[in-house]
Amino acid sequence: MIALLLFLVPLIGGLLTFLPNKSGMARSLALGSALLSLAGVIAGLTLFKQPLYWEFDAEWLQTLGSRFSLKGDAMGMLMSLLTSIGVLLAVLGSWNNDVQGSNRFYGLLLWMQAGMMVVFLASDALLFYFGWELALIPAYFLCSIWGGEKRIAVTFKFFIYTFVGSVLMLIGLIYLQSLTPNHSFQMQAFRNLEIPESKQVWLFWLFFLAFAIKVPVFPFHTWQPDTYEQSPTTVTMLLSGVMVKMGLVAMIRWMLPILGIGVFIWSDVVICLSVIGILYASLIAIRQDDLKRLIAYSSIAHMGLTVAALFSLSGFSNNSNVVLQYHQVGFQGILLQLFSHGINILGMWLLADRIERRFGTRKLSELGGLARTAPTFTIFFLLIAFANIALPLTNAFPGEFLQFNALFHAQSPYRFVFLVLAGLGVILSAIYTLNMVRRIFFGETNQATENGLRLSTAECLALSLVVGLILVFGVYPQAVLDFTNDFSREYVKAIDITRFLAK
Amino acid sequence: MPINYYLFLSLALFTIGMVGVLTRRNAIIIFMCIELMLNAVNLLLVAFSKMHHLKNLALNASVGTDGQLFVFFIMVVAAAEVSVGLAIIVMMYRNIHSVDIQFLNRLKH
Amino acid sequence: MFSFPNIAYFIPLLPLLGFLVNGLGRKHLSKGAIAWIGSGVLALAFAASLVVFLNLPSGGPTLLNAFDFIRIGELRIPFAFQLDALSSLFLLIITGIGFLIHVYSSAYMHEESAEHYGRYFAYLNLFIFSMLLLVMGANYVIMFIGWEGVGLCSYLLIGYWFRKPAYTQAANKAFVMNRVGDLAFLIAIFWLIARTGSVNFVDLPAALSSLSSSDITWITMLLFVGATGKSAQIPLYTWLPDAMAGPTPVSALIHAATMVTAGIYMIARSNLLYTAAPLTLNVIAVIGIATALLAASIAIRQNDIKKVLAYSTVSQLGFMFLAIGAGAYGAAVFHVMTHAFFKALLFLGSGSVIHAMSGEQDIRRMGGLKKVLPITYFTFLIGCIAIAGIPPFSGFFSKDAILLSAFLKSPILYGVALFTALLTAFYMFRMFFLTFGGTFRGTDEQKHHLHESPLAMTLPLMVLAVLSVIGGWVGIPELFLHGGERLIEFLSPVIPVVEGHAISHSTEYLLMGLSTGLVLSVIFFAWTRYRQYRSEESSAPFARLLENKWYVDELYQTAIVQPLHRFGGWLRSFFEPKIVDGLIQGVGRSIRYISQQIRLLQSGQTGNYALWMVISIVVILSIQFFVRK
Amino acid sequence: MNVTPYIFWFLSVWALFSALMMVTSRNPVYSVLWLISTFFAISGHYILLNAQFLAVVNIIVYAGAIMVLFLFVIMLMNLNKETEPQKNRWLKLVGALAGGCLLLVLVAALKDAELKSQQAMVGAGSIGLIKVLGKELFTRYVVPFEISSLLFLSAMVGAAVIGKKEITHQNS
Repeated sequence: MIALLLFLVPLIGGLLTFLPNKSGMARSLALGSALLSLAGVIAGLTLFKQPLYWEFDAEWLQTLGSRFSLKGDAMGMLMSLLTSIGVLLAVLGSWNNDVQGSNRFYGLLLWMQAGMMVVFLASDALLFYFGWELALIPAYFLCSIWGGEKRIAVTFKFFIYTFVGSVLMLIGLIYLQSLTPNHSFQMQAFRNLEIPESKQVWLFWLFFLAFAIKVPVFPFHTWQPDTYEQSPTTVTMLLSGVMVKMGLVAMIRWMLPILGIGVFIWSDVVICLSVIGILYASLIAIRQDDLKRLIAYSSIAHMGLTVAALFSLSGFSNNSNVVLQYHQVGFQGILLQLFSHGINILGMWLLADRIERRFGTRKLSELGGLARTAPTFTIFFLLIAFANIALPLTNAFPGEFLQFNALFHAQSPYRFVFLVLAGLGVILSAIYTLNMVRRIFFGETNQATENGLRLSTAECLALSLVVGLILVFGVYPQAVLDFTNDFSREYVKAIDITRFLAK
Repeated sequence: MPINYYLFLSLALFTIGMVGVLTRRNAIIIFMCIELMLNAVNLLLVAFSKMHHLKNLALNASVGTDGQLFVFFIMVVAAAEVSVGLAIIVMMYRNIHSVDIQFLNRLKH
Repeated sequence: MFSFPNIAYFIPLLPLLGFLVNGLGRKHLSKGAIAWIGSGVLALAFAASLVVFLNLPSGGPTLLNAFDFIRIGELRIPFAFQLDALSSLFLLIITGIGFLIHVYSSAYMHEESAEHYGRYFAYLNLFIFSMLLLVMGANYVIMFIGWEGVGLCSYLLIGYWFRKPAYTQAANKAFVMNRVGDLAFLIAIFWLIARTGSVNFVDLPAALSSLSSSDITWITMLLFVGATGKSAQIPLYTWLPDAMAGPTPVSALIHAATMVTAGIYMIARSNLLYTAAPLTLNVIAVIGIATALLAASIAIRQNDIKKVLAYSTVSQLGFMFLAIGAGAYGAAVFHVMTHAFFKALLFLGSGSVIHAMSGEQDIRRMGGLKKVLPITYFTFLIGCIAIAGIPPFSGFFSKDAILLSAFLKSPILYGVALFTALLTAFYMFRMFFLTFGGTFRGTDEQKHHLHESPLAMTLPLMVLAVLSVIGGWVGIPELFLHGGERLIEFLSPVIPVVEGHAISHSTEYLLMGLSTGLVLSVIFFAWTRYRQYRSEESSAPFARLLENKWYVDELYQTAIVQPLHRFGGWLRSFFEPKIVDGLIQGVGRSIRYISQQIRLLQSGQTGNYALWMVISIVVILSIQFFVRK
Repeated sequence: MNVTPYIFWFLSVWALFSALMMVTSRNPVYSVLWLISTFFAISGHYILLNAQFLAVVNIIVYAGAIMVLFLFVIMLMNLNKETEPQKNRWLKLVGALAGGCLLLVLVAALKDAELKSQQAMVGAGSIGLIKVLGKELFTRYVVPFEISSLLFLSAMVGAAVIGKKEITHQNS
C-alpha cells in the first residue's frame, strides 16, 4: 500500500499542481506533496515495515505479460527515502526562486518523482521501463523550458543520449521476456532465467549502455556536465541526487542477478572504465572554473567508484562464506553510498544554486572571500565539501571505505591496480574540492562578494537537514547497514554465479 | 487459349504503361499511360473471368460475371478519375503554363 | 561514571563539547568566556587523563566499547577506545601540552575579533578531540578517523588567516599531502581486513600468524607511507614548513608536539607487525636518517624563526623514525615525549618573540632581545639546550637512547645520526644567538614596541621549560641510575622490551661523552660565529642550495603538480570536448550528414518517386519469389 | 482449322505495337491516337473472349469519351512535338530498365505458376452478354452501381470546381 501511495501521491500531486495559476499556490501544493510522500516513506520505514505494506500487485497490460507490481525491498525503501528527501529539498531550495509558470514547473517536478519512485520500487520490467521514461520526460521539459541559454541543444543531447540507452534496454527487456517460459516481465521470472553465456555476452551491453549512460560511466558521461550546467539547479539536484542513482539501482536490480555471467565476463572492462572515469573526471574537475561543472565532474568521479565497486562484486564464491561475506561488505558500502552521495550532492547543489542566484556567476575566479562576509554559509559549505571528500565522521566515509574494500576483493587479477588508481581519486577529490573552497571562500572579497549572502529560513532548514543527515550517518552508519543487512545478504547470494558454473 | 498468353500480354501492356510513366514528363501522357495500365488489368480480369467460367461451368452457369462487372466498375472509376485528373492538369497548365511534371516539385519543400 | 574506566569517555567528549560551544556560540560569547571554555575543557580532560593514567591496570589493555561503527556479518569495527600504557602516555602529553597552549593562545590571539577568536578555539578544541580519537581508538579505523580529523584541523588552522592566498595554499598543500599518506594507510587497512578480517589492535597478536611475511611487509610499508605523510618524512615532508602559515601556538601544538608524532604513535601501536618485517624497518631507518639529515641541513640556512623550528621538527621526527627503524620503539616514544616538551617550548618562545616584534619573523632583523624578553630568553635557552642534547636536560636522554639504538643497528647510521645531532645544535644556537645575542637590528618602531609577553604566555613557557629540564628523567638509562628506564618499563605491555643486545658500559660512556663533547664544541663554534651577526652571510652555491631547500618544492612542482595540472587542462579543453564528446557529437553529425545526403533523393519529382517505387517493387518481388524459397 | 489463335496473335501484336508507339511518340496527339488504337485492339480481345458488353463499353467510354477528352485538353493547350518536355536520357534509360526488370521478374515468377495448364474460354460462354451482366448489375450489384453514380456526380462537381477560372484575384 505504501509503495502504491509513494507513486500516487506525487502523480496526483503533480496533476493538482498543474491546475492553479498562482505561483504561491503551486509552490505550497508541491511542498505539501513532497512532505506527504516523505511522511509516507518515514511511516513505511518505521510503523509499516512489513513487506505486506510495501508490496502492491495489480493487473496491467496482461496481454504483454506485465503486471503493475511494486515491491519495496530495503534498497527500494532507502532510495524512496532519498527521493522524497530530494524532492523536499528541491522544493525548499527553490522556495524563493521566482519560477515562471511555477505550476507547470512543480507539476513536472512531481511527475519526475513519481517516475523515479516507480523505478526504485518496480518489480516488473515493463513497469520499470515505464517509470524510467516517466522520470526522463519531465526532466527533459524542465531542462528545456527553464534551463540556461544553451538549454535546447544541451537538453536535446541529454534526451537523445539517455533515450538511445532506454531503447537498447527495452530491446533487451523484450528479449528477456521472450525467453521466459510464460512470457512474463516479472523480476522473479527474469531471475529464474538461465541464459547461455553466448547470449549474455551481448545482452550485457544492451543493459549496460542504458544504465552506464544514466550513471554516467566514462566515456558516456558527456551529456552530464552540460546538462547540469544548463538545467535549473532545482532540476539538477534531482538529476544528480536521485536520477543518476536510477542507473545504479537498475544495475543492481536488473543486471547483476539476471546477467551474472555476462557481468562477470565484462567486469574487468567496466571496472577499468570506471577507474579511468574517476581519474579523468577528477583531473578535469581540478581545472574547472565553473562551479556547476565542477560538481558535475565530481559526481562522475564518485559514481565511478560506486560502479567499480559494484562490478567487483560479480564473481563466483564456490559457496565460500568468506567470499560472500566480503561481497556483502562491499554491497553494503554501495547501498550506503547511494544514499549518502545523494544527500551530499543535494546539499552541494543547494549551495551552488544559492551562490549563482546571489552573485549571478558560477565562475570560481569571480568569487572569493566569502568566509568573511558569509560565515554561516561557509560553515554549511565546508561541511558538505568535506562530506564530498569523504572525510571520516561524514556519511560518505563509511560508504567509500566499504566500497574500496569491495574493490580490494574483486575477482580480477588487476584489482590492486584498480584499487590504487581509484584511491588516487581520493587524493584528487581533496585537491579539487579544497581548491573550490579556497577560491570561493578564502582570499580577499571582490565587489560582488563584498556584501555577503544571507540564507533564508527555508534554505537554512534544507541545509540543516542535509548536514544533520551527513553527521548522523557519518557517526552511526550502522543505522543504514542494519536496515539493509538482510537484503544485502540475500542479494550477494543471488548474484553469485557459482550455480551456473556447476553445470 | 491458354491463360498464360493473356497473362503475359497483360503484363507486357502493363509494363509498357509503367515505362511510359517513368520516362515521360508530360503529365497528360503519363495520365494516358496510367489508362493503359488500367486496361491491361481489365484485360486480365476478363481473361480470368472466362477461365473460371470454363472451369466451373458445370457447377454454376453464371460464374465469372463478377470479374466482368469489376471491369465495368473500373471503367466507371477510370472515367471519373480522368475527368478530375484532366481538370487538375488544366488548372496546373493555367498556373504554370506547362504540363511538365518536373515543375511539380513542391514535395521537396 | 566518574571512575575508571568510564571517565575515559570524557576525555574526547570534553574538547568536543568545547568545540560545539565555542563554534556555535562564537558570535554571542565574550573573548574571556571563549578562552575559559576552550582551556577549561582541556584542563578537565587533562585531569581525566591523569585519572586514567594513575588507575591503569598493569597488563592488558582496557577496552571501552561505545557502539558499533560498522558491523556487517563477521566484520566488526566497533567505535571503541583502548586504554593502555601507550595511549595513556599520549593522552597526558596531548591534553597537558594542549592545555598549556590553549592558555598561551588566549593571550597570543587576543587581537583577533571575538568571532574569529571563537573560531580559533573551536578549531583547536576540535583538533584535540580528533587527536584523542586517534590515540584512544581501539582499531585502525577509529585511528584513521582521528588521523583524518587532525589533518582537517591542521588544514583549518593553517588556513586560519584565510584572507592570505599563500596561507590557504599552504593549507591545501598540507591536506593533500596528508591525503597521499592516508591513501596508503587506507589500503593497509583493507589489506589487513582482507587477510585477518579484523582491524582491532587487540587482535593483532593472533592475526600475526595468519599473515604471510610478504603481507606483513606490504602492510607495514603502506602504514609507513601513511606515517610519512602525517609525520612529514621524505618524500611527503614539504607541507610541514609551509604549515608555519598558521598561528604560532598552532605550530607548537599541531606541527611540533602532537599531530606530527601520530605517525610514530601508529607505528609504535603496530610494533608487533613491524618487528616481523625487518625489510620495512631498514627502509624506515634509512628514510628517517635521510630526512633528519636533509631537514637539518636546510635549517642551517633558514632565516625565518618558525621555518628553522619547522625543519628542526622534521629532522627530529626523522630521529624518531630512525629509532623505530632500529627497533627501539620505546626510544622513539620517549623522544616524542621530550620533543613535545622542548619543541612546544621553542615554538611558544618564538611566538613570544614574534609577538614582541610585532609580527616580524626574520631572525636577521632581531638580536639583543635578551634584555627585553628575559623570561622568553631564559626559557628559550633551556629549550635549545634540551634539543641540542646536553645532560641532564630531557633531550639528552631521549636522543642518546636513539643514538645508542642506531649504533647497535649499524655504525654508519650512528655516524650520520651524530652528525645530524651536531647540525641540530649548530642551527639551533645560530638561531638563538641571532635572536637574543648581539644588538637589535630591527626598525626603530619595532624597538619601541618591544615588551615581555603577558603572564598567560610566559607561564606556559615556564612550565614547559621545567618539563624540558626534568622530562627526560623518566628515561634515565640504567647506566646512571639503577631502576632507570622507567618509561620503557611502563610501556612494556604494549612494546615488548627486547633483551640481549646490551653493550658494555664503557662503550656507552664513550658514546655519550663523544656526543656531548662534540655538541658543546659546536655550540661554542656557533657562539663565536653568530655572537655579533651584522650582515648577509656568504652566498656560496651550496649555501644557496640549502637556502632554497634543495629545490625539492620546485622539483615536486615541475615533476608532479605542473604536469598533472597541464594534463587536466588538456583533458578539459581538448580531450573532453574534442575527443570524447567529439565522438558522441560525431555520431550525431554523421547521422545528420547522411540524412543530408539521403534528402537529395527526395527530389520532389513525382517521376522519381515512381521510379523508386518500381525499383522497390522489383526488389521486393525478387525477394518474395526467388530468395525466400 | 481454328482461326482463333491467329486472331489472338494478331490482336496481341496490334495492342503491343500501338502501346509502344503511344509511349514513344513525341507528339501528344499521336500518343492519343495510338492509345485509341490500343483500346480497339483490347476491345477486339474482349470480343474474342465473348465479352461483348465490355467490348462495346470500352469503345464507347474509353476510346470514345475519355480519349476525346484527352484530345480536347491537348488541343486546348496547344501541345505539340516541339513543346514536349524531354527527360534526361539516363533517367529514361533507368526508367525503361526498371520497367523491363519488373516485366522480367513477373514473367519469371508467373511462368511456373499453377495456372499454366488453365484455359480461357474463347468465343463461347454467355456471361459476357449484356443480358446476363445487366441482370447481375441490377440485382446483386445494385448498391455499388448506385454508389458509382454518386462517384460520377462528385467527380463532375469536382472537375467543374477545379477547372473553373479563379474569380478571386491572387493576392497571396
